[in-house]
Amino acid sequence: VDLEVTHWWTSGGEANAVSKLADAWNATGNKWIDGAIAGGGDTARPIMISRILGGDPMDAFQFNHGRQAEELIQAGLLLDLTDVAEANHWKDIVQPSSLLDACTYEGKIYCAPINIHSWQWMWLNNKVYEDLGLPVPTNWNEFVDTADEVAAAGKIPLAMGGQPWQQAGAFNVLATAIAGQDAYLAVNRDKDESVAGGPEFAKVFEAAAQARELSQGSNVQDWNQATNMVITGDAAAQIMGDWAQGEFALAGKTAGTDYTCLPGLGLNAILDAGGDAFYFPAQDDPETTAAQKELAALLLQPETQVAFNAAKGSLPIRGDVDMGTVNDCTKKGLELLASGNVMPAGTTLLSPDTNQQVNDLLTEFWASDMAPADAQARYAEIIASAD
Amino acid sequence: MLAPNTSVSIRDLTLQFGAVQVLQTLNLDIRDGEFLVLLGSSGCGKSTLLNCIAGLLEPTDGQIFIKGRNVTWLEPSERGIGMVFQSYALYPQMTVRGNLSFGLRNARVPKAEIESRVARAAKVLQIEPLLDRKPAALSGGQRQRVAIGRALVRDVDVFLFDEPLSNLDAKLRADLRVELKRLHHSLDNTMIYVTHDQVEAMTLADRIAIMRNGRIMQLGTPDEIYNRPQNRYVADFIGSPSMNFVEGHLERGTFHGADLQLALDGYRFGAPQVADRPAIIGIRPEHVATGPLVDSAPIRGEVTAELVEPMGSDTLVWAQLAGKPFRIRMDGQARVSPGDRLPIGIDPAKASLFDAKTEERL
Amino acid sequence: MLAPNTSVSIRDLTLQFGAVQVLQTLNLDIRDGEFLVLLGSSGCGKSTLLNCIAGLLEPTDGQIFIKGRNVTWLEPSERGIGMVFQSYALYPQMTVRGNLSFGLRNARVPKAEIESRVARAAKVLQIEPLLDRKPAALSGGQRQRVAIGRALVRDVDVFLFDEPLSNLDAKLRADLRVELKRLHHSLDNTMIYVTHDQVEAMTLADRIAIMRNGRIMQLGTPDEIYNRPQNRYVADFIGSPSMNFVEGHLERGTFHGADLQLALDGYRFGAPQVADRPAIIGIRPEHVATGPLVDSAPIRGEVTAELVEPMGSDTLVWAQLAGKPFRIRMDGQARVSPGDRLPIGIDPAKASLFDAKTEERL
Amino acid sequence: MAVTHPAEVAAPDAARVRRPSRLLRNIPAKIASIPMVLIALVIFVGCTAWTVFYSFTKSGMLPRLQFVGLDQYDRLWSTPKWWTSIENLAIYGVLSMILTMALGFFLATLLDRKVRGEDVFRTIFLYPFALSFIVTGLAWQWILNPEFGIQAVVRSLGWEGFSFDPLHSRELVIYGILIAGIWQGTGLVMCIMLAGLRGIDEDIWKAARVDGIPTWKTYTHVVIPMMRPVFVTTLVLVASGVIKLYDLVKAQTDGGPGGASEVPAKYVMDSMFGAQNLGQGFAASTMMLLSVVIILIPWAYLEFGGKKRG
Amino acid sequence: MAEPATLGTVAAVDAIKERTGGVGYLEGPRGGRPRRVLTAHNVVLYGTLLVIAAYFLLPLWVMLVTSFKTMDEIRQGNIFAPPTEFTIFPWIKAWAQACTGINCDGLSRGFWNSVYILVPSVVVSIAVASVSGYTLANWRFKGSEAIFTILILGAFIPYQVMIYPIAILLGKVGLFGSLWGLVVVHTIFGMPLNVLLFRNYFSSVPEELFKAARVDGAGFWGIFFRIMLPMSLPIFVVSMIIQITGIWNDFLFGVIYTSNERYPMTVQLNNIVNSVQGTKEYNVNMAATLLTGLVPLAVYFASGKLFVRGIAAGAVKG
Ligand SMILES: Nc1ncnc2c1ncn2[C@@H]1O[C@H](COP(=O)(O)OP(=O)(O)OP(=O)(O)O)[C@@H](O)[C@H]1O
Ligand SMILES: Nc1ncnc2c1ncn2[C@@H]1O[C@H](COP(=O)(O)OP(=O)(O)OP(=O)(O)O)[C@@H](O)[C@H]1O
Ligand SMILES: [Mg+2]
Ligand SMILES: [Mg+2]
Repeated sequence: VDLEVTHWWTSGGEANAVSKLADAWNATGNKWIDGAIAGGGDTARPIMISRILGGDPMDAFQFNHGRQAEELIQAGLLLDLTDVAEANHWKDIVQPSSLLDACTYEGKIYCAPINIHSWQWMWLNNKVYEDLGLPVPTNWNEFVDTADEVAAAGKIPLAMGGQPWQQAGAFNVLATAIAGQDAYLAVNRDKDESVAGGPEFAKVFEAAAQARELSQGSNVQDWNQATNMVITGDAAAQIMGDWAQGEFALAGKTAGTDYTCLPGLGLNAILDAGGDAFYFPAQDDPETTAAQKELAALLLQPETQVAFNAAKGSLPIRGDVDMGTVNDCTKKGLELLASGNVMPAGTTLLSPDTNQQVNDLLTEFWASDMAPADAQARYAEIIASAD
Repeated sequence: MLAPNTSVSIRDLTLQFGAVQVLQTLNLDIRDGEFLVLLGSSGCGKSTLLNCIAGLLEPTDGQIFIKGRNVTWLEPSERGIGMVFQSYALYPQMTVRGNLSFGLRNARVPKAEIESRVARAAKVLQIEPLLDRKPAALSGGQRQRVAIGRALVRDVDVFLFDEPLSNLDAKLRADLRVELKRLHHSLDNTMIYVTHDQVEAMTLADRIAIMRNGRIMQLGTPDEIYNRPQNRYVADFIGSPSMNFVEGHLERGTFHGADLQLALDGYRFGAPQVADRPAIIGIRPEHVATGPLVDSAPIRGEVTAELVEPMGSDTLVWAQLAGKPFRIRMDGQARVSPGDRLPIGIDPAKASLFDAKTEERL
Repeated sequence: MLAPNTSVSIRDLTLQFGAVQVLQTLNLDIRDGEFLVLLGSSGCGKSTLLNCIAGLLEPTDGQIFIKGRNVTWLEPSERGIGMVFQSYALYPQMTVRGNLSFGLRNARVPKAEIESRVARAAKVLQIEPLLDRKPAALSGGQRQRVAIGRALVRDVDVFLFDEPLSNLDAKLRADLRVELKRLHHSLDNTMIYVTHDQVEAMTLADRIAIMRNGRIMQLGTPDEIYNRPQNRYVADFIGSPSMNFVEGHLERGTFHGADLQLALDGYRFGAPQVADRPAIIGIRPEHVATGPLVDSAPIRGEVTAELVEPMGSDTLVWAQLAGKPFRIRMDGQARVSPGDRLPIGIDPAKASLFDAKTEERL
Repeated sequence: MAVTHPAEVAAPDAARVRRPSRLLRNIPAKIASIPMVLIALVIFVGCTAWTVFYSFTKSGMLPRLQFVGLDQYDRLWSTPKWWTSIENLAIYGVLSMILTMALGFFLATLLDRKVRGEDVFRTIFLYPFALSFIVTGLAWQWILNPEFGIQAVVRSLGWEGFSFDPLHSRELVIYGILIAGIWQGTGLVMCIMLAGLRGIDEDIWKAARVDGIPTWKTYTHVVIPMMRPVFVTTLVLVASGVIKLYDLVKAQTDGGPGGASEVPAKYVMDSMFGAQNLGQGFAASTMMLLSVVIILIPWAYLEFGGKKRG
Repeated sequence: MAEPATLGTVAAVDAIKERTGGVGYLEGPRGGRPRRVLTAHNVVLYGTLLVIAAYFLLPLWVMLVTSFKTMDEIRQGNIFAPPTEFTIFPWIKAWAQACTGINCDGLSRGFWNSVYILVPSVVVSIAVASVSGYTLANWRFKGSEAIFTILILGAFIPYQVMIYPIAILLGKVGLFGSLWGLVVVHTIFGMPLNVLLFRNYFSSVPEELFKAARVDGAGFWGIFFRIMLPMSLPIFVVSMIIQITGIWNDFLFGVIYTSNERYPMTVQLNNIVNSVQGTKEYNVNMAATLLTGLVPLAVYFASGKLFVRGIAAGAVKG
């Protein structure tokens, strides 16, 4: 059966990962019709939603894990995967279980989680520091201390793409690392504006202002262009999720020797377990429905998980697979995962609407000379009105 | 019931564009085979009336009959009319032949029949050599002939012309006028012809209807219209240069006014008895006798020439009578200079008399 | 050297548009204060000549003098001319006052001076109440007056008119014609006036230049043009209905042709001696004597009326002579019916004789 | 005034025919206008009404009938991004209207001066119109890129201090977009203006020359005022493009840097699809529509409603 | 004919002719004013034109030269300089090899999809718009002016506003996702401008022509097809150019209202340009962009003259 799958994974590492899924699906005698839309979720989402609304949905689509699909579920537009989940014991194998919770609505399961992504990483180019005769920083503070020398050598200390989600993401990473997990959850989960406006977050905003200084001069848009600056040594570091590792891998770099990764910026080693999931719009054709369920099951198979996550640089959603020859950074991630140093990701906690507002604020903050205090005040306001 | 020999009858025709009343309960009967000219100044509703007859405009009220059939709500093509427009309105992308046969093809007339009719029309109009040209390759006169031909082939009862000659130059206009007249003689169709050119109206018409503000002011033969205008408007409108008017009043059969005393013995009154009243007398410039003829005129006077316009065949003299301009038309050979005193003579039999208030003919 | 009283002189003016020779080594001298009309059929180069005089077109060759100054290379505004266009060419968004004063303001004439000139022109043209209106709110005649005013305020030596009246309706045209003539009398400026309307030409002109294919066919007073046309083209062009031509040949002072023998005793030959040759005689429709006057005509004949066009003041009779149409213009009161035999008379003194080959007057 | 009747005017009882039903006349014309009427009423009016209606609801990813009154509007007008958007639209709109019209008219007058190679120049000015905004945005992003583009080239020629980097400056970014917008849109304006200029009566030019008016003054005092309808047409055309400005921004800056080049249409898109807050997007688009309607209705009435035949 | 031109001249001229040996000229300038090519006026005029032409050509030039450069040269080089190592590899890659997701067949797939979408969309949208314009110009009915006003206002409605409701409507009538659904969408959004053009054009056709055809018995369609259509080539050209470029360049509707296997070329272009794999391959992007723009550009270059004429006929009057 031909299944059309829409996603926005079009960077080198991502496309490589998708092809693993496609290969696996094609190997079952079905056909994967790739519906990649470049340009990120904002370009792809209207297409997905309007096609579902118009009654000509694709067979499966990728969404960020979280509350994005809630309304589609409410409207009965998505396929109920509960039977697949039960048959394949998803409850037992998916780890952390919060991932499956995010797929669950009123007791039924509507999505197949595919990977775990964590934002909480900073990537550093070892060679830049070696050339300057400096030790590679092991946490944010050291990084900031050495930044002047890096800048003096004509390198950009911190690479940063121009898109709002990158800037907001980096901020959240700083928040967890500097203000700590509790404060982070108080703000993002409990929507406590007093914390958002409080002294811990004031420090976060100060740090963000510093990061803003350090990222002056990186005139790139896409995250992977920023990553590429680190890979080529034009920049020393980047705060970016683990998907950046796919780019390093594709460029033939080795973790530990060529680049260093610092989970939780080396201050507060923790992962936020967000990730991607596949949703399956409800279809009339029973044959298609059966195939959709087959695909859902396939996505969680250990072999698929290994192949996909190795290519994408993300972590598998089941603890029972052996990633085999994983590199340094993946190992660090797996360890954190195993030790339960996990917290829910911001996208799963906040509504897209609030996320958008936060993104708007932070991108403005990042590109202007807005005072940290002003930004914090507006941030607290957004949190206060979040739903 | 309609009179048996009427071709087109119009009953109480009224037409409004929004608030503007363009035609006002108009009645008109046109005889079979008659050449009727609708004459009037610009905007008086001539084209509107013609378009109503053609079915191109829907009247607000009233009825239209053609050959005894009530056609008020029929399509233009079902009325048995053909129409010729000022701008020719030829279909630019079709050849002359295509233009002529378009209506017939629409009516699904058999091929052979179309051909013979086109050939006949082309012969009558002498446009046979042009049949395969496009309108762009024709002169104005040729175009207008094709436009007439388009009505001709359709074998219609009534021809409608909307100022067909006014886009042509003077010479061509004169020629085509004569041809039209010949055509009418040979076809014997009813023709309704709109123009604002008096010469065309006078030369072509069996009868002329003078229109003003959506009403018919007078309907009559050219001779009647010219010599016995029913009201001052018609009198003024017809004739170039226009009629001279002298204001005054009637007193027991004599007209008194501005240096002029006119015993109206020779004048045929429209109404049997005319009471004394303010009146206007009108006299055409060419009816003012000059030179040797003055002596035989019943009334004589003298004016001073102010301006002389030699027009080749005639000479027009502008003079003054009681402070109002007074025009005299003289022979082309006449030699008059501005400032000359001119003896003139007036024959009441050739004058028109109007009531000063109603402006109707007395 | 130019003759002292010439206002505009044109020397060997030639103008080509690409391969088309529009003006062909044209020479013309216009006297001071003269009203010269350029008359000719469409496309003969009248507007082109006028535009050359105005400086709006550059001639290919030749010279133009205005008031003795060589203006061939001068800008239009420096030539001391004013021009009035057929389409009025008023500046639509300016008031009448703005239109009149625009050129003056541009030339930095003092305010007070502008006002007095505008006021004077407005008075002459009787457009004072219109000064604050925009052209869109004026009738055609009023617009044309404003266009004239625009030339008037600029106090120019020469007025150029390019068919100024042809967008107006017949009545208005007649009125404005008279006004133009009055204006010329009172201003005494040189006026060059392009038209293809004979009536305008005859009534307005001091002299008329008849043009054809970029050449001047005859230059003369209206009377000369009408009564002594220099060649057949002019004879045919002037007069409506046009002159009757009868082909034949001259034999010892007598014209023989088509049922007609004309001893040319009364005819004033243009050239002193005329050899026998094929010739054409031309006689104007109104010079054909009918009715009681036939008896006193030197030559008599008879024709059959074919078509009668009553035109109010005259009646036009179409007859045939030797198979060619022959037009006779009769009195408006004449009653002739098609088919009637008409005795006619011809006076050689009023006829024109042309060489059949060169078509020049003999 | 008595209307004269010929003697044989018939009795008024001659068969009268009643007016047939208006609905049944010109059936083919009525059938043929069905698509147009449907599009106008169902799509343009219907969809707009639908949008306005849902702007009073709390619709998220999907339309949802949960009314919240004017909440969406309150939120809209208290969002800094919206303010930035309309500010940008105002700057871009006013400038692009003025500049495209001015440049378009200027080019048209140059071409109207009977230049040699008019065809070539006209094609050069017009071709950008054939390219989509996406292409336009990308091309200009590339040219304005400080590392490869104009700035780099000028610096490499020796002017080290030269700085021209509008796309990365919050203050200048909208002007960077403007450069691209003008590049794309001027050609069409020029074409229309040229057509308008060619439509002006030759005699007006002649009259002005005879009056001794210099060419430039003839343009400013006579020709431009005469071209009012042409200017109106182009203005409408340009304005309708300005309101919809989205693709260009998306391709050139994606609203950056830091949201400094946001525009209303993008705000609508972001709200509807990024934030999955349809209600907010609908409120924003309703505001856009409202402003258009306020500007346009009187104009449309004057231009099209008043007179009968175009 | 004896020199008629001399008939009117005054004797003085003859005197001059005698004196000057047959040439009747007086002193002073004669004939047309001499023309110099390099006047200040011309320098300014052509100078300005050339400078502005440079501004307009700059992006095209940059795209062209970049698309023929290697990435190395782009990185070090001047974007305005012509390529030193000329390569057509970027074009090949853009056309046949560039990847989106896992499909690596470049633009080639999208090209035929675009053609497949373009033809019916252009035909249908112009057919509907021309008939509508014709109705509005010649067969007015009650409320037709109001409909027209609505259509014109429709030109101002941002597309985004209608994406949802149209998707729902198309879903309801079962056209969503089909080619015909997309055709309907293009027809809708092409309406305002094209109807305006057609209405203005048909209004300028003399009304008498229309009347003559009615007298000749032609009906609504007869007049349209046999009288109006053959006369309206210029406006059809304009409308076609506008629709071809609009539909060809469309991204949003193409991607929303069709499904994967019918994605037009612009979607592929967007994918190629926005899928950054490693560094941005500017040369491939430029080649892809130019390839995508080729069709509308060709249309413009081929019919520019007709376009201007048509614009004059359809757009200028209000
Ligand atoms: N469609 C219309 N809407 C409103 N008024 C109209 C319309 N058509 C004509 N009129 C008005 O009706 C009157 C009569 O017009 P009509 O065209 O019949 O005049 P006309 O006598 O043919 O004039 P002309 O000699 O200029 O052709 C005019 O005053 C005109 O303004
Ligand atoms: N710009 C031009 N290029 C080529 N030929 C031209 C141009 N202008 C005029 N002509 C030609 O020159 C001839 C004379 O034109 P002109 O306008 O002077 O005629 P006219 O006598 O004024 O005619 P009308 O009475 O129609 O105004 C015509 O045959 C015309 O075709
Ligand atoms: Mg009329
Ligand atoms: Mg002329």
